[in-house]
Amino acid sequence: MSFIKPNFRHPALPKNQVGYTKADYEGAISTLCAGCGHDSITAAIVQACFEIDLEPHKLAKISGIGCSSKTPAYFLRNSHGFNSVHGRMPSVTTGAYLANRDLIYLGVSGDGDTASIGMGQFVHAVRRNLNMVYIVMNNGCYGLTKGQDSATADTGSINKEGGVNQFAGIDLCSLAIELGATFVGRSFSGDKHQLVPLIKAAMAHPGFAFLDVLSPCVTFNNNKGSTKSYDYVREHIEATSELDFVPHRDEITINYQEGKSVLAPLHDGSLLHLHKLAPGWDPTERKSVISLIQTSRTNGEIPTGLLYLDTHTRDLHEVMGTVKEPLNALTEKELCPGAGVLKEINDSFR
Amino acid sequence: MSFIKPNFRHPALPKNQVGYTKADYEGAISTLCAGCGHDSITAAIVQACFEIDLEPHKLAKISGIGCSSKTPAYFLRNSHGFNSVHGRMPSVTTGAYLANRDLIYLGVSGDGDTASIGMGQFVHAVRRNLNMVYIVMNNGCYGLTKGQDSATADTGSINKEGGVNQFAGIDLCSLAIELGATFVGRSFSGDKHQLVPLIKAAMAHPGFAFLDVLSPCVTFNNNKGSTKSYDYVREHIEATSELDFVPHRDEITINYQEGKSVLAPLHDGSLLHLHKLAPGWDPTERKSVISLIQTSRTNGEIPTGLLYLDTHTRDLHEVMGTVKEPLNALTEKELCPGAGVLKEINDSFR
Amino acid sequence: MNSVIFNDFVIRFANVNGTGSASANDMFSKAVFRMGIPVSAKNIFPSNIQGLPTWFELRVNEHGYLGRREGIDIMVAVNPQSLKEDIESVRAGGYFIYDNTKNLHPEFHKEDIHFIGVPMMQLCMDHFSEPRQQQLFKNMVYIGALIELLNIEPEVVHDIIRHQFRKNEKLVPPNFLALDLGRNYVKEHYECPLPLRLERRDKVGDQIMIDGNTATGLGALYGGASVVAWYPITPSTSVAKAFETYAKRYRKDPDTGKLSYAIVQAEDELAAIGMVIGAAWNGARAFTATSGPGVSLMSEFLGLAYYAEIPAVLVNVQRGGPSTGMPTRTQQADILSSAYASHGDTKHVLLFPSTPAECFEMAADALDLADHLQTPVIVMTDLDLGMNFHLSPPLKWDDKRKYKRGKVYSAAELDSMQKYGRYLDVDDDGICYRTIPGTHPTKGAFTTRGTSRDEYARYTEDAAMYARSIDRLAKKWKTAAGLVPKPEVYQKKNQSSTGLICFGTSQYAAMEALELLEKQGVKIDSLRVRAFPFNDTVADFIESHEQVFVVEQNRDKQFRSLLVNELEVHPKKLIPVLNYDGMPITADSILNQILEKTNGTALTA
Amino acid sequence: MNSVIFNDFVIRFANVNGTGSASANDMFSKAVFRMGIPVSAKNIFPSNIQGLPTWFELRVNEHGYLGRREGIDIMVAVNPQSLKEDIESVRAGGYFIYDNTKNLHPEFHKEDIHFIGVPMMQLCMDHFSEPRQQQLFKNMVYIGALIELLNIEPEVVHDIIRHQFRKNEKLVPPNFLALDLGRNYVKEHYECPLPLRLERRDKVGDQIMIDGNTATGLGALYGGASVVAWYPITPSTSVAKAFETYAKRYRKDPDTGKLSYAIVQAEDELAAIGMVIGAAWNGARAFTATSGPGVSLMSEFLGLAYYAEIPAVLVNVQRGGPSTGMPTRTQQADILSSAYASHGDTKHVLLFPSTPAECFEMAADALDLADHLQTPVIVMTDLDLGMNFHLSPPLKWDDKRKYKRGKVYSAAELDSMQKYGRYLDVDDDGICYRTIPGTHPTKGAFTTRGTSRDEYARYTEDAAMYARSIDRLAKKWKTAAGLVPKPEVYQKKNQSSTGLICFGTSQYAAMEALELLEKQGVKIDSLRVRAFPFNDTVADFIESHEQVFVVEQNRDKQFRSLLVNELEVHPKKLIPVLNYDGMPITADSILNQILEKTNGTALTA
Ligand SMILES: Cc1ncc(C[n+]2csc(CCOP(=O)(O)OP(=O)(O)O)c2C)c(N)n1
Ligand SMILES: Cc1ncc(C[n+]2csc(CCOP(=O)(O)OP(=O)(O)O)c2C)c(N)n1
Ligand code: SF4
Ligand code: SF4
Ligand SMILES: [Mg+2]
Ligand SMILES: [Mg+2]
Repeated sequence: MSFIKPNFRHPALPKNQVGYTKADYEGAISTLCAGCGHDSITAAIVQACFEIDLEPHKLAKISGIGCSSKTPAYFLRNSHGFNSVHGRMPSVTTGAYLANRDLIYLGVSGDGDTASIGMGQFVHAVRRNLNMVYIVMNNGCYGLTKGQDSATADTGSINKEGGVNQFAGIDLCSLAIELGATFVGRSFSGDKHQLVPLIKAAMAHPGFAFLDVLSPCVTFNNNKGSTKSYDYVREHIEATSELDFVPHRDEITINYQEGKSVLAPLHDGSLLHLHKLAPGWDPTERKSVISLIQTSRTNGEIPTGLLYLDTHTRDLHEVMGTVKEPLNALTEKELCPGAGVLKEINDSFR
Repeated sequence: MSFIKPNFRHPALPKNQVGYTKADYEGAISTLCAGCGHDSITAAIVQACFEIDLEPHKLAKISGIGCSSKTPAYFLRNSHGFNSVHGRMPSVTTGAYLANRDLIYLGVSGDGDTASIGMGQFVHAVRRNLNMVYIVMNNGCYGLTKGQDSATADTGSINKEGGVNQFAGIDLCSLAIELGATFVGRSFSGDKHQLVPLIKAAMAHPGFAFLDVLSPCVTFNNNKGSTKSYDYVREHIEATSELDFVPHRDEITINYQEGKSVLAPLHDGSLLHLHKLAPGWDPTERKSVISLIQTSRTNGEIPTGLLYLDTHTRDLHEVMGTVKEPLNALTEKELCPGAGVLKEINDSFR
Repeated sequence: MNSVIFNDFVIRFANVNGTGSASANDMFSKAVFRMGIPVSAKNIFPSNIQGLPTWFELRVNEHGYLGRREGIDIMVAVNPQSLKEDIESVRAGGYFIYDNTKNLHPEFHKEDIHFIGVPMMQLCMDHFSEPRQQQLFKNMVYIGALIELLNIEPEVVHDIIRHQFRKNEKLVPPNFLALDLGRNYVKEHYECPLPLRLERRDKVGDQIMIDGNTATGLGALYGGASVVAWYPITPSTSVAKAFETYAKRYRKDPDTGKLSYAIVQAEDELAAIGMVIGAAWNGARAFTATSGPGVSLMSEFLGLAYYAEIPAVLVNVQRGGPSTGMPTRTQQADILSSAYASHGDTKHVLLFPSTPAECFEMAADALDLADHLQTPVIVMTDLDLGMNFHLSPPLKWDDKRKYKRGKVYSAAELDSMQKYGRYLDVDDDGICYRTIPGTHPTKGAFTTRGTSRDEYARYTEDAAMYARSIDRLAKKWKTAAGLVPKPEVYQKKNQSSTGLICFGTSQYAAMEALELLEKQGVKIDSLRVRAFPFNDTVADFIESHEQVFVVEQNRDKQFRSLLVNELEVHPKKLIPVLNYDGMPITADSILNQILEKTNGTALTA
Repeated sequence: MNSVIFNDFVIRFANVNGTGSASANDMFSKAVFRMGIPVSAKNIFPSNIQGLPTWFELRVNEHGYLGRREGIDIMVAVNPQSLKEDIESVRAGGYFIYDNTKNLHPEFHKEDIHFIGVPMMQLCMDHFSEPRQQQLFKNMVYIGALIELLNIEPEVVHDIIRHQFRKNEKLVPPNFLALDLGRNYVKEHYECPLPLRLERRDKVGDQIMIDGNTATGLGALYGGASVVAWYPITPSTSVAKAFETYAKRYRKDPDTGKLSYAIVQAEDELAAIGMVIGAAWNGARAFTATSGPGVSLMSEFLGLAYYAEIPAVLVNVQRGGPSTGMPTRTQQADILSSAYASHGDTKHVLLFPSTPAECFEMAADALDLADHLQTPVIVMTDLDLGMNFHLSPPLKWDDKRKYKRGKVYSAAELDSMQKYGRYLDVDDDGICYRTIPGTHPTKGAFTTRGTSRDEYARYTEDAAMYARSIDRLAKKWKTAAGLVPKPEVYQKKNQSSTGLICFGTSQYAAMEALELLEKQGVKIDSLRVRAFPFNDTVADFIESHEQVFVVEQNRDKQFRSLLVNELEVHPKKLIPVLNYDGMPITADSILNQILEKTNGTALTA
């Protein structure tokens, strides 16, 4: 069953610099549960893409399997999407990225999809610093298969059936930092104010940009005792910073506050303005970030915001030394060494 | 091809408390390359098992696929072994462990086997704090398939063919600590003095005991420029501690040095005596360990020894609340609810 | 007006998922069942959690024909989203019961069916204050209406409600009230009961109403599984869940609270089967349950278990393929991928249950067989059998039954022997003796491996030795054919020249089709396969018939391929009868395909 | 004394792996080849890196029979570990050349073979000082001995050595010296040359000597693959390696040094095929290479590519199964697991090359076919073809050849259409038009998925829609049968009633067997299958023969199953001829099985 929204455009809707209205960034009507956090993330993605003046067809959206992995159908209807198989979004994205370096790759996954079956591929996408935005819609459970605990469920978290999780929850941000990710943020589906600029910044980052977005599952994991419920998350999040994303073509007119502010130039010339809220933490300083995370863990806080950023990163295609042109655009001329060369090769085997 | 050592025992060989000579802990003759680090680890395992008076049949040895994963055939011929499939040793071990809580489980893997194809299972074995000893024989390459870089190869390391590794190497110890492993050590195949007590302590630990053992591949990754060669490793290791393992039945007669020493009582009553060499580091204090690792990383040092120990750990069977008896020993009596109960069940479906 | 028809109709409930209708609908089917009338249910649900159309279809048939039947006699439509198609799916002369709180749009009107409006929402709004209650009790209003319209015994429904809320009794009166709202409304506005109606019978005997997955989970529990590793996937999830539910009850030491089982939600299917193999290697009985994508992921490990000869039980609750396919629809389309899972020369034992009782029995048998044969055994059920309620013989267990642990040497046996060889074919049946880790301090240890090895489990690359070892596995396969459950043959004395072979859930519709054909004077013998490898009866049955229809629910005639490959019969002799649209196969469809493929003739021979 | 036999023998070198013998042995085969004499090599190596026995077997045959032949005529034994079995494997009348630096133990002596001792080690110790040199040059000593014993033209060997050390010329003289040590010793001590000897011919024409994997890698390079993802596994590793080696040379911009390809060593096989699918979805040509265990792991993804209709090329270099099996031995035992990889109704296109030239051609064709059919195409080679040197026609490329990118809409095409539907069967051949991400700002985007969908790629659970979509895939399969490479038929005018079908590396031995049979007056027609699905020629061939032998290298007659399943032929008509011990099949074995299975009669018809 699929509901396609009538593509009706109000003539007066404001357009962005590339001539699209916000509605142009939407997709089919969501079939998720009313109130599902994932829908809010969808809305944030729509908003972010509108604001950064993305041409929708310049982005490819790739997902695994799960409620979260369905969301690409609900945003960016003019982008190609690939709802692949469970846990394997990273490899599909790697291949797609290698084929065409000119698109933005937005990977959407769930905590089940990433932290369980997809763990191996996740780790290796980080290791390769794959140039993509990787969003985990993290609800601590398997929504689509009806609420089993996932590997990000915290020790002691109580699920809907009253079961108490006995195992350590995997902190995907901390793991990504350990593995050398170059852009790591955490946010909350309910905090659009924080989430939208994070997504925008992630899209401008020329390496692996990871966003762990807490996204409560209203149907299976929004009960009392769950550490991924709306109430719990609202009470325990601690923003590390306030974030502004300044696209590279905008003039910097805002007067940034001294002292607690960090101005991080991104690769494409955009600027990230971070107003720091967490003491002793510098998002570009690995050790301080690790220390912040360790401390929050002990205090039962959930630090959100842009946790870590390494701006000295090279695009994977640069590392691999591939040509400027997308590989999928090369023709016989560039690809085929031709009959003459083959004669030489044959001779070498005589 | 398999060579079985003649099982000839010299009558005068010393026996341990359970009546075995060291030769009883050996296995078939190794078919690895002469000088392969893995063979030294084999020898250390033999030594450790002899010294802790292990009854060989009380241990099960399980491995994946690779040169490293072949070694279980070369030690403990009286233990059952399982040379399973590539990267999946952890799941097989998990099943085995659940079936019989009374054995010691020794998992042997390679860096390819663990850090690439096996990454997902490795992470989840750590997450479950599976009661096992997990040894990675880490040579930074795929020995058995002729020397390709593995995911633990360091950035910039040069392989035999002159290729320079472009990707970040995964630090398995650091990763294990991040994921909540309760016993994490690193050593070097060439340092028997350090390795043997580490293995002994790992076997006494009632949770996931991880040992990352640098083990040069003489055939494919012992060249100049490789950061996993004998020369490089010898030059860059920094021992964090000296370790003594005191089995629980031995009286503690040694007079431990004050100040720089830590005495860690293990779960089974054994004692670990750690003579600390690294400043500002306490192996039972997570934050200090993480900091040590970060610092060494920056300095290009390889810290070895028992890096991290959490003694407040519960055996997985305890966590799961299973009966004391091994599950594989239960009979119809304990397992089958019987016809009477089935009548009730049938009635509930009418 | 129509004449009265008793206990023979298909009723469908059109709901929105996540609105609590499932429990009302179950109540309805239970009421029919408790009136002694055979009934079967099909849940047609979307691959989503909330807000999409979902249907619950019940076939009521006092003759016990409980396969799916095309055409809806009564539609209870509570979902405005699907109104149009719901109306269209009602047979001419059928009934369309709907919520007329809002008027039905005139374009929906149809001449040839009866419209019965009940203001379900209005009635609830009038009598209940909370929105959630209004929503929930709407379901009870239509159940109430059905009591009168279909002549359900009210006490039966009341009992069910009382039992359901026995722990929260204050919920009973409002439920009764909601029932009454529906009952009273229809009594006032329509002639009750309808000509299509129920009447108490005594046709269910000692049968139970249960879903196959629960029965499978119970079978594994009774069969002595003590290690369960699984990964969630529709429609297999409830197998592990059922095991756990009952194990928590019956495998807990009342004194210590300790459990005599371990269940792990694995990180994925590769890990799940790996754990099963590890546990079984170490002497515990273990199983996992999955569906198509899981089987694909498990195939490397299944090959290891086949070749290294380790018991492993896998329940494959089949769903619509290929790939993610139709995860909430049914098919029998993993036949080849399960039988030949993994590369190289690999084959696996399959069991094909048809009823929940058989799910129970075969889950337990699978554990015995896996231990005996030291190889994977795959129980092949499907979504229809696994997730729908079926009328089934009661589950049976003989307390004298002992677990057959197969050929395992004890310490004493090892002591008394010269030299132990893991892969010595001592009994000349292809099955060798294994030892369990920890058995003996100095004897019987060996290394299990997925590589070629000699009889003493030592690695070898010797060509002759290797060939000998896989020839022995072929011999074991022959042994297996004699050990697996025998087929059921339905054949009268005077044999027909035409036969029909079916397996699993296709049997419901197949048997109905055959009886319909018999009424038309066409006699066809039939055989229901219960296991692979096939035993001789299957070969004989094919041999002794001129043509044999093979009924299965996939596109590629996969089961027929198995028959041809393994029994060396001419494929032309085996005429495929297929259904693969994701809905359970119907008797009509089988009948029509049989008539069509024989031009309606050639059968009366 | 024997009469002289020219250019017809099997010579085997028994070495220890990791001792540098491989390059000496290659030198020997190249010398034979350069003397214009057909030769083929088989490397029989252990699954280990150093210190275990390894054999290099060469068949020299001026008639061009280059399949493996049982029985060793000349053994060059340099490995004391395997001495006993090496002596035993020499045919009566054969020659055993060994290092007699130490005396051969008398128990090894055998009456019926000739022993030729050469003090290889001693000679080296006398003339070279470094132990490593002594070790290496030992190999050249036996090559020297063979120059005289077998009548090799010394200049040919000298040329090879000069070429090999062209970048390190100071190594040439000691190599020549070592050769001379061997030559002089045998000239002094034995009558040279032996009656079994070489003599220049002109029988290799323009052929080359190359391993299949190199040819496959080159084929993919020429075929336009730009994304390669792989995971190391014997015997497929050298496919990716060959691609990379040549790509580094011919796909590097001479000015910028930039590469027009990307190659990734994936973290495992699941990731490798996922990357290929992602790249192909995104419009690049991509492939991966693996072997059995990898195919098992890839099966979920292969099902996705089949159902979502994404091109993907996979090279399966088959090795001995099941499980880890015999990783350094050859088999054709992944036929079923490749053809039907994945759950549900899934089928994959297979190509079966027989020679390196065909590896090249088919690797390129596979990329065209995958794009055209929008489905996985699996190139089925094996260890024997992939890792051994074979005499092969030269690799051919027509510079006019264009890559067939299949049905892909451009932005202009999209602009000119009303409504785009990804799964509309516009051309009625089952193949639909795809679009590549990024093509058009507002038209042509859709979501690819592994679930059921309608013609516009929208998710659906509609039964009829689903059935329509998989019926279309069945139609596409029929289209594929007309597009894949046609079989080769070897049939004289007056047709025989008996046929033989073979594929891949079995053809070498099969063709020899048929010629041997023909000499005995038995005529059998033959057909070599080159692709699956089978096109009509295969059906016709079977149809027009009374009995057909099917030659394959696995236990379970997997290829025969494919023939039966897909062509609906009676299995009894297809008589299996098998070999599955991990060694390449021999002509003798085929011949004997044919004679045996027909009691030596029935063939002369
Ligand atoms: C190979 C495979 N195994 C299992 C499944 C069943 N499955 C579908 S979604 C899902 C988990 C989804 O969890 P998550 O990624 O957290 O997404 P959520 O629904 O919570 O957003 C599972 C196990 C599948 N589709 N494929
Ligand atoms: C599924 C699968 N893929 C690939 C292989 C081939 N293979 C065998 S060993 C190995 C890598 C071994 O590397 P590592 O674990 O580091 O062991 P080492 O040989 O270096 O000790 C690979 C890729 C395999 N056996 N199975
Ligand atoms: S089940 Fe949970 S995750 Fe899925 S759509 Fe509903 S609320 Fe969202
Ligand atoms: S190849 Fe390397 S890892 Fe393997 S045995 Fe030889 S030295 Fe050891
Ligand atoms: Mg989730
Ligand atoms: Mg390694």
